[in-house]
Amino acid sequence: MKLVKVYVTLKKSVLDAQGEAIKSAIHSMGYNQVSDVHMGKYFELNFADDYADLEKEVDAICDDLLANPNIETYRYEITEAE
Amino acid sequence: MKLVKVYVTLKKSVLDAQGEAIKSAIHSMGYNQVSDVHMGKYFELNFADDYADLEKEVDAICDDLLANPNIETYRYEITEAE
Amino acid sequence: MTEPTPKQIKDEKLYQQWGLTDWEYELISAKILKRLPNYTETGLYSVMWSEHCSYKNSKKVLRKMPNKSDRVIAGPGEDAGILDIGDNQAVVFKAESHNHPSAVEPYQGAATGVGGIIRDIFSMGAQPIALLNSLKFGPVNNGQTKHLVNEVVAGIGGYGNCIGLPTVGGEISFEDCYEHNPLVNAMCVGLLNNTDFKHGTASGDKNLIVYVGAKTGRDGIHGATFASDEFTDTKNKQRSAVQVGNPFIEKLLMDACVEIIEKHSDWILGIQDMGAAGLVSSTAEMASKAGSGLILNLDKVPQRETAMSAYEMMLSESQERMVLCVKPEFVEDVLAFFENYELDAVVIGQVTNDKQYKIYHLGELVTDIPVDSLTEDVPEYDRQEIQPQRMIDDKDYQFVPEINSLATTWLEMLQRPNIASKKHFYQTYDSQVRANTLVRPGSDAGVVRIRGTKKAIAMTNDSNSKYVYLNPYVGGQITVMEAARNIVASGGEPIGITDCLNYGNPENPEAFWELDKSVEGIASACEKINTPVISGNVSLYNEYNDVAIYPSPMVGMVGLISDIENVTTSAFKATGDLIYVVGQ
Amino acid sequence: MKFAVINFPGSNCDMDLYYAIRDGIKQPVELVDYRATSLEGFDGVLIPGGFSYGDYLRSGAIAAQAPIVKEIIRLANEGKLVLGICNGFQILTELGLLPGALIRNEKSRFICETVELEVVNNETIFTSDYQAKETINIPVAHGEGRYYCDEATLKDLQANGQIAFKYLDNINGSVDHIAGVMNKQKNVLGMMPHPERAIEKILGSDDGLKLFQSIINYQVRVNN
Ligand SMILES: Nc1ncnc2c1ncn2[C@@H]1O[C@H](COP(=O)(O)OP(=O)(O)O)[C@@H](O)[C@H]1O
Repeated sequence: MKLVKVYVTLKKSVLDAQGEAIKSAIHSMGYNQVSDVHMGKYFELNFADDYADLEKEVDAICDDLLANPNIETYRYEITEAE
Repeated sequence: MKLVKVYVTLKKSVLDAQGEAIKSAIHSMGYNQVSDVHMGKYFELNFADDYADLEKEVDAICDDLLANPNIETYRYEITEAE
Repeated sequence: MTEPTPKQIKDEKLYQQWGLTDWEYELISAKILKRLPNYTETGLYSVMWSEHCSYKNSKKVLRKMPNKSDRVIAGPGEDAGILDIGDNQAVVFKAESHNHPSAVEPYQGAATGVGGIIRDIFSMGAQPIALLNSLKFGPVNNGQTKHLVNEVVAGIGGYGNCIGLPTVGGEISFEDCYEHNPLVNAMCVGLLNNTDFKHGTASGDKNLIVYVGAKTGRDGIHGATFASDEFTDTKNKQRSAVQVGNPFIEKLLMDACVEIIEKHSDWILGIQDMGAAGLVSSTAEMASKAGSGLILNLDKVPQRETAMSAYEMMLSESQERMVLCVKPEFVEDVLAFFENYELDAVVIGQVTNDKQYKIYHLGELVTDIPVDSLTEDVPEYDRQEIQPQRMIDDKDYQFVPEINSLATTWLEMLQRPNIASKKHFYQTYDSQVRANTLVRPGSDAGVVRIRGTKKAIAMTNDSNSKYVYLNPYVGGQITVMEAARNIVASGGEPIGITDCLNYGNPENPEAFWELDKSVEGIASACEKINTPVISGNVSLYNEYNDVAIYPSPMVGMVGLISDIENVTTSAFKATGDLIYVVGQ
Repeated sequence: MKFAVINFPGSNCDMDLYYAIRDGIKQPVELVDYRATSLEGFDGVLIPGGFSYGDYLRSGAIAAQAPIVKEIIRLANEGKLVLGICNGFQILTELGLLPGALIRNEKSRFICETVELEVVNNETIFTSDYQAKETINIPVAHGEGRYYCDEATLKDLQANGQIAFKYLDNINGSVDHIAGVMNKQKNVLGMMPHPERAIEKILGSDDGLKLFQSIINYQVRVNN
């Protein structure tokens, strides 16, 4: 079994309203050393079987569903599931 | 500068409504090898300065703000910011 | 993990942790069962005999409220009450508190409170048409309060907006006594077109019990007992009972249930939601009401987690689940119907005629008890009551406001959090979805028209616990009358109320006196204006470190507007219009 | 004209849109399930607001995988009318039938309010009954309604007259105040505000009715 971890983040050019809101919350908690906050999504996908084209498949799932290419980018890691 | 990457996921016993919905969407796209999907949050925090108690600070920010201890757990990595 | 044996439960008094008293345990083992209950059975009794499920402390008081009028089709005792509004239509409504879950986990607590009250309405076969809520928090300038308010409001909006029901009214107030014990009360109003449907029973030998909706997990186990318990600093451990809501599934469940009752009421004999104390409370109540028995097979229950025990499955408060009682000849139709909505639906049991409640798990009979012992045999308590000392001490005190400049006082009053506009919050609720809302939040009552008729329904949530604290009887009357004024000022005729009775520990005689007297006040006002109390909810034990909240009854009133031409709003309309003061 | 209102799991403004067509402009209309595979016989497709699939993942993203979308795309490419409101707009951008994306409101909160819109282009099938630059009152109710597109796309939208409506007061932080955009051919419109909630005075405004009337009247005008 493979565990694929996918990270989706907003493109730099898109204002990250949630990240901004979190940043000001962190500042109001007194942690002023935090200069920048970005919020993204994190997915864990379990693939039942190992097979040749796993990367192609993961790319397709990310492109078609998990990330919106107009506003987001993604990266992923393929690991062994425990 | 440090870049802290925080991963927040639902506790195993908590219903992951989003993960369920995404899993069925992935299946309906024809990728039936995906046996399990979980959705979490991913944060990138830039810390302006390096200092002794970074971990303590990150823990506090996660406990009080980024993760909801009733339903979520978190982990993080501290890396050098580019 | 092996479960404690019946003997261990007795010897180590384990039942006490679940809220059963020695006397109650004795009653169950010596009188009812004539044997020691096992682990699962003890769990069932402990939730079903909790205040939340049984009203054992408040029943006597609740009987004082009027529940009859020409319009009443169903009153207290059902998932929600029903009032006839003519033309073969009826309104169905109820309010429910979710105070403890919201204190623990404000977003999900509030969200699941909304989800729960919506299920109470559609399980009556009614189409939910609007939501309201009443919220009370600690002092506004407190970081913890801000967090609670934001999360609770987000949870209410998150659920209501997603499921697509307009939130048309409510109230938010701030008072020190709610700092550790916020109140979150939600109300739902529905419309019924098929007034003869018998809901909520499981009758007839061999009829089948069908489970529909989300899978069962370990969420919220013992939520009902927990809601009947006080908070203290040291009980943090207990705070793990968190359920999360899934409004998307509830939307499907709502549409499916409304449709099946409207189009196929011949297929089903009863339907009930799984709320507090989940599977046990819904199935035991359905069987007991019908005078039947029941066999359940837990291996059939859709499960989200592995290795759940019978105890966990029976007590789970996983959200978005319903139980139906179905005629065997239609069971395939029913299962196919829900499958088309992409909802899990399975047969989990059968009605019997021996009045026993039998549960099988992994091939073993894990529960075999008289079904009525869970519902009918719960002891009723007659609590001691005495007038609070503060009222005796302050008997002659008359508050006289000191006003030097009317303008200054007026401006200061407008700045008070309890008086200032709550638009910042309520504009995060979709108040117009379904395109029937005639009056949105910001006026006196919310008004929703009944499409295709000239009629509309006015609705409001009101409470003023300060008045009730000062004088429970008069405060109770004032609460009803404030609601009535809101309805009348919107063009409606008050036709009935629901309530949430939020109080402290009933074992404290002063708190009980407050409950009793304020209910008498509510009852007397309801009798005067002919608004029966057709549903409601009791939340006791709202205390933190032995300090109780103000006695806080919340009244949810519904009014009928016979012609939408008569809808009025509170805003001034035009320059030059005259302003009148009416009344004393 | 015969309209289809697409019903996705979690759509919740489907009936509102249905009534707007049936009672507002008195045209034939049917609800069509997301699993249907044909939109044969329909002249226009309406995608309602709501929270399809709970808006889990991203609003509109999962709905964009449903069986019916192939047909929606086919009709759009054939030049038939496609209108997406609120969640429907989000679905249309996810499908790529409209440029850009809708993301969380600038202030992050859900907003339910009646807002003023400017009719930017009144020469389209969706807007021809409005005056140029007319100000109209239409309710909004969304948490993820901030229209985003890159600068090059924005230039195109402006140059081609693809912007249908703008907010007078930019409530959600949309690029260039955009409340509704069309495709190049102007047969596909997506908008966050809800015209179907503004078709009767008694509901607060009937300014949305003209949008639906435009569709009918435009057809008549073109045919004459
Ligand atoms: N939590 C809430 N949810 C929805 N509407 C609310 C809420 N709080 C206040 N409102 C609305 O704000 C308006 C004023 O509320 P309130 O100050 O309690 O008025 P009143 O004292 O006239 O009952 C009412 O229309 C009410 O419905």
